[in-house]
Amino acid sequence: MSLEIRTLSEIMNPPQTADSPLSTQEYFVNMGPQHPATHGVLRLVLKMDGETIREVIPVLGYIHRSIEKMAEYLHGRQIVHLTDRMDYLSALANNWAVSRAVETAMGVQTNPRIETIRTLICELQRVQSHQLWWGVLGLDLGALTSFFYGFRDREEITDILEETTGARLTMNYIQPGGLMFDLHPNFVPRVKAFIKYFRPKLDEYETLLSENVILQERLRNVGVLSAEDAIGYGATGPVLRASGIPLDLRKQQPYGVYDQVEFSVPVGTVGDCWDRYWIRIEEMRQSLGIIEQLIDNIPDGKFMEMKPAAKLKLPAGSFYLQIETARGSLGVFLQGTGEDIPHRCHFRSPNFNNLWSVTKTAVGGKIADLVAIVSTLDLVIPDVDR
Amino acid sequence: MQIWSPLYRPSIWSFRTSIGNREVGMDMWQVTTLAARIQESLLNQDFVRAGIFLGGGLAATVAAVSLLGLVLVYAERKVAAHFQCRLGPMRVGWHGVLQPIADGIKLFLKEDIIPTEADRLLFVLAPFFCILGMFLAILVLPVSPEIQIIDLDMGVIFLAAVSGFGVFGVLLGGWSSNNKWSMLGAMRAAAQIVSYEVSLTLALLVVVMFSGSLKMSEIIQSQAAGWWIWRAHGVGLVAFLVYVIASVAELNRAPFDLSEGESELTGGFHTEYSGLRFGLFFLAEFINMVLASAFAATFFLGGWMPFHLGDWQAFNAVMDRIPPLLWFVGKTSFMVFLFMWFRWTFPRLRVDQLMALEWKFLLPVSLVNLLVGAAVVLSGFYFFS
Amino acid sequence: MTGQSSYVLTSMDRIMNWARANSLWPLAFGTSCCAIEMMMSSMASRHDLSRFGAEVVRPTPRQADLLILAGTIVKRMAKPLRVLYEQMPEPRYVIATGACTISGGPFTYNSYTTVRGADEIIPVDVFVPGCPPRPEALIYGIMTLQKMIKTGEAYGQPYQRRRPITAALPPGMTQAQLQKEIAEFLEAHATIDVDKAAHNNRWEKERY
Amino acid sequence: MTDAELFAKLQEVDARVVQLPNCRPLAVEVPVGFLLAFMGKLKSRPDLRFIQLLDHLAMDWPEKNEFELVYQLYSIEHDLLLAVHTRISRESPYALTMSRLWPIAQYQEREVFDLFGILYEGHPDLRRLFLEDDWVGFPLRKDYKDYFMLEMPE
Amino acid sequence: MFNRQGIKQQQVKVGGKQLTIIQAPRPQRTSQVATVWGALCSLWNGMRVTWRYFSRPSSIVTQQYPENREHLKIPERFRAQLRLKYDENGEHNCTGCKICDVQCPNASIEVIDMRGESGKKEIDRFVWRMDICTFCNICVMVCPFDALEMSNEFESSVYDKRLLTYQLNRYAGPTKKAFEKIESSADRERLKVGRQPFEAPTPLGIAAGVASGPGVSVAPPSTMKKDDI
Repeated sequence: MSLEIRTLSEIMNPPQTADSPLSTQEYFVNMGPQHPATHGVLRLVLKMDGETIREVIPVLGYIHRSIEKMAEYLHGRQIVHLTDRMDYLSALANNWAVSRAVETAMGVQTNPRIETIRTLICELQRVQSHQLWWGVLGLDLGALTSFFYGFRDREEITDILEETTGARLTMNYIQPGGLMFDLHPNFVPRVKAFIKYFRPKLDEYETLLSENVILQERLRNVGVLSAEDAIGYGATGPVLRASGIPLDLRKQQPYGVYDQVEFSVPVGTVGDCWDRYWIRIEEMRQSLGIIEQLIDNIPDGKFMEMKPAAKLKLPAGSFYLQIETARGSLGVFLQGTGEDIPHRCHFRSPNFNNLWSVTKTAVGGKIADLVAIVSTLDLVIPDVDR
Repeated sequence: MQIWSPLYRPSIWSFRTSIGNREVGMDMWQVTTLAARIQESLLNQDFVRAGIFLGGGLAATVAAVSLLGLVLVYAERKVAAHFQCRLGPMRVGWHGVLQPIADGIKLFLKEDIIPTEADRLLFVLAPFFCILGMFLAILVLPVSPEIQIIDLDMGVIFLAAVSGFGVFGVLLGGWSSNNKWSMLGAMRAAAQIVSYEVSLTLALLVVVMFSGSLKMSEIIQSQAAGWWIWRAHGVGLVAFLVYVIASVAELNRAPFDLSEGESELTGGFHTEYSGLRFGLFFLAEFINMVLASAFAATFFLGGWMPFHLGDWQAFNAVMDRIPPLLWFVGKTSFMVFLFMWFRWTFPRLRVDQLMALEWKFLLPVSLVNLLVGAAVVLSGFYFFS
Repeated sequence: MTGQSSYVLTSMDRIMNWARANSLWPLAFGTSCCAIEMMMSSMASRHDLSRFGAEVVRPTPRQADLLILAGTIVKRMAKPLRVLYEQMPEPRYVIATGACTISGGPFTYNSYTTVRGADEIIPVDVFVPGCPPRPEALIYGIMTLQKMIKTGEAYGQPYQRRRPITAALPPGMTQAQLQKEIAEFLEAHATIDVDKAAHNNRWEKERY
Repeated sequence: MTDAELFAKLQEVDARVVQLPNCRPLAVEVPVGFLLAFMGKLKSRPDLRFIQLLDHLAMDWPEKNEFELVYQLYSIEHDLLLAVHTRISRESPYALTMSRLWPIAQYQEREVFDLFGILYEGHPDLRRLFLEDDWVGFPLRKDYKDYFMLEMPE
Repeated sequence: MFNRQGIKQQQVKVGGKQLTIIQAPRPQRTSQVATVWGALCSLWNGMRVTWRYFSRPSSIVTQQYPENREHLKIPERFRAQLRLKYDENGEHNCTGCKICDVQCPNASIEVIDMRGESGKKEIDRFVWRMDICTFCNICVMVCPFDALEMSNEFESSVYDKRLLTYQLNRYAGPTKKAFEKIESSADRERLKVGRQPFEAPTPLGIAAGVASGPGVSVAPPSTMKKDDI
């Protein structure tokens, strides 16, 4: 029994066949690893016919940092700080996922204050992440100014989060058993001020881009991903919801205090780039609504349930817990053996699973369509590669 | 005696507008061109004077182009910054006014890379083609009654012929770089410019019909009673819009910057260019923007002609107080600002949408507009006809 | 490079260095988290790097002067990064931001792919610590680089740059003391010979 | 549906499943020979409908001399989570591909092949995913040795 | 604002859970003329948004960093440098217990202890490698003696990465509590053995390939001269 294992260079240099001299020749183009539209170091090998894409081969590994191997040498609290660097735009949600897995494995209960703050701060970061996505979408589609508006408003949330968590991007704030710090006294008034500030700005976003006929034409009926394909390709989060499946872990398997708040799930009808675009815009509004409901109702209590230097012993058994980040469901798999370091730690990253639908949706389109598709998938490449 | 006969027509200065009985042409708008001055000197056997005019004109053009490039780079960065709630260059000189000079020196001193696999000759030539097309178009640009290099009888045709010249540079640059992204960019640019040339010229034809002349000075003087953009019951406005859209496309600026497409093609045709050669592309792009704005002003906004309202003597007299050069600069700056405004607001089109916009929308519209314009001209049914 | 002669900058050098220091066009290059903070500082409105004339982010290395290494460099990225660096025309400057590009950062130990420091692949001029450094820190790093360009580059030696160690004196120490103390060190290490450093790729040597 | 009810249903599907202790969510172990048929039934049975493969991963147990493969399944209709474990020998790490049932399995299996060297029969495009094609060894195996890796100093 | 009127909320049941969904609206195109007019209007609306910012310089949000250094406010929790807390006598709390060393996820802290005069464990060198530190705050969190803190001085760019290895303790010797029992200040000073910030054993790790030079140091970041900016 033997398997033939090909290499990328064999695919890119196929054996020459005796084509007729008049036939058009397909050629390969490397998009990436350093390309402005691939959001980092994703490499897409494109088989092109003129400007039309015939095949997309994603090549990963340009930022594969072996986080899973490293996690086999670290204990729970240390793994949390690594997850900041995976999906750095949802760093808090990543922290929460690992913390939740460790807490579930150890059977630690957290008090309502911790859960409320976690929910609140993750929703803030969801808004922040979508703001960045909106800006970068504009950049990818050539509307540079939207990029600056998105980042300008993102800075407001960054300021709020920085004041509480002590860092701007890689926060390491949600810890197994609680939080790193208590809320900053300025947090509540500043969040309220932000919501007041941001709602009109969101309308302005829609005037600037959503209404724009060029953007609509660039996104409408581009990269259509059917519901069946979306499920088959393991898509989650906004990408899955855009295909018409109202699946949101915050509703399906409520964690934190999501079962106590009311919000709607935006769902697409066609599954094209436009649906993915609109869903993220609407999610920002829904997240603002969640924050508004929670901001006045933060219960009192401790912010840490464990001793800070307590040993995090994982019992023997496997634990898989999911969290809805801004990009989909992040799953954390921990295999404990009774030690404090896990035998195996695996992350089901939403971006890794969302990425692969591009091999289907981009075929037959133009390069510009591919840019729009990659942009609306909202990929964070370090999370794909881990 | 008559050495350059097509250029020499001493009687053209006696142009007289047909509006009322007012004389506007002869005493106020005496048009003089550099070519005419040189010719006059030559006729008077005054070769020193001719040489001074020739050398001075050349030097002034080059200096003006360089200065304009610097000013525009600074203006673009500042305008972009203020659209985006930021400040732009601040730290070199007062509010960063020396920024383009620093950029220029740096680009000049940068290592010049020619890729090994590139076609050396064409790679070196390509930026100069862009610059050449730009300078050729400057030849017929009427800046003010006194400042114009040459006032060709077939100025519009010359302009239409020359405005496609820059694409040679783009095409050669993209092809000779031996880079797939450059190639894609060059192909896009070629397709785009060839297509949009059609509706650009059709839009100009409307104005040519109204003014009855192909000559720049006469087109401007025909707007002494009012600019063509509003005098022709919407025909001029539609032609203006078509011209603006087509010239943005000709300029390769957003939302039609497909040939550069930074997020798609990593720079497009100038991906492989560095240092001074890239600077030349950069300069040509900015100067072309000014030229497109200047010609838009010339054809639709009256060029250096002040804002006149038919035969309202008092109003027109007030307007005439403002020198023509200022009018021209004002109109051109407005158009340049409009182009910048477009660039910093709109997303980019896709390549097939770009073609569809031209062939399925702009071309029919400009053809119909041309027909309507012909009817308007024949019936004399426009303001102050 | 001997003695004091190279320390004397001509006025030509001064103009050249002024232009180069104030027109640092960065390459659009970012691999991970630091790239977001780099975008926050280099492009976004709040910290606006355009004040330094450095907002013209070039997507192609041919037109860039400054390579801001933002994010972890792994073995597989090492070769493309080297190619990118070699495609940039001289003078080219490199800023390593964040722990990952300085020394591997959180991925230094037990990682089978992460390169421990981008200076194993390409010569780095300025190191900006932080994980990621906040935008002001990156701006400070760029000012540090500007200081280096303004003091340390001479027209006569286009591929050699001096690191102005004397430009930043520790408190309570005179220049004479420091010069005496680090004279040998300066001789040996204070200049980056870009050509030499670029070919001095320790990591690749180790592998093959 | 509680874990016990779900397990009862799974036993209806195939009597050979074994429940693993102390796992969240419910984890069952199936012998590798019956895995593909079992998974097919899980996906198609109307009262289960595990139509989404969330995750696929492997674990290395050098002392038991075997690899453990884990499939995380999710049923959207019934909101059920299930982990299916199976064990294969470390000497001949062959398993059947699931890419016919779930297209995403193709890529998740490529990842597992890349990091553990598990060979999937019937896989359409079995290549390295994260590492270069000429990489030697499979880094997430416990006995992986690399001159490049640094151990944490004490 | 895009088409907010036509949006309908629906109740659906998925996986046994009741939830409200909002269906994404589609951009509508009715007639040719309306399309052209709508397109022009949408472009004009977009231009109005950008014009609003262009025409109002008060909307500029840029903070001019090096110029505003004097009154720059960094949140007090921001983590940019690790420090030992010193009281007014210049004494710290660190006992050299190595908890931070053990808990540090990437070994950026190296605590070297020694036997003090009293026979107790005392801190000898507290070496902190800023070049690999991720500022995760775990060391501060786990410290049982509250000896560490994160300061927000972020200006630490250097030309040589070996200079990012700091030695945090200014002296080697007993803790603040031990000093409280000692009466005479002469005794106190005798127990303190001076340490410099940069005299740590460099180079650390394999990355610093060149041999270590004499104690080359740069100024601490906060001493940037006024005329530099």
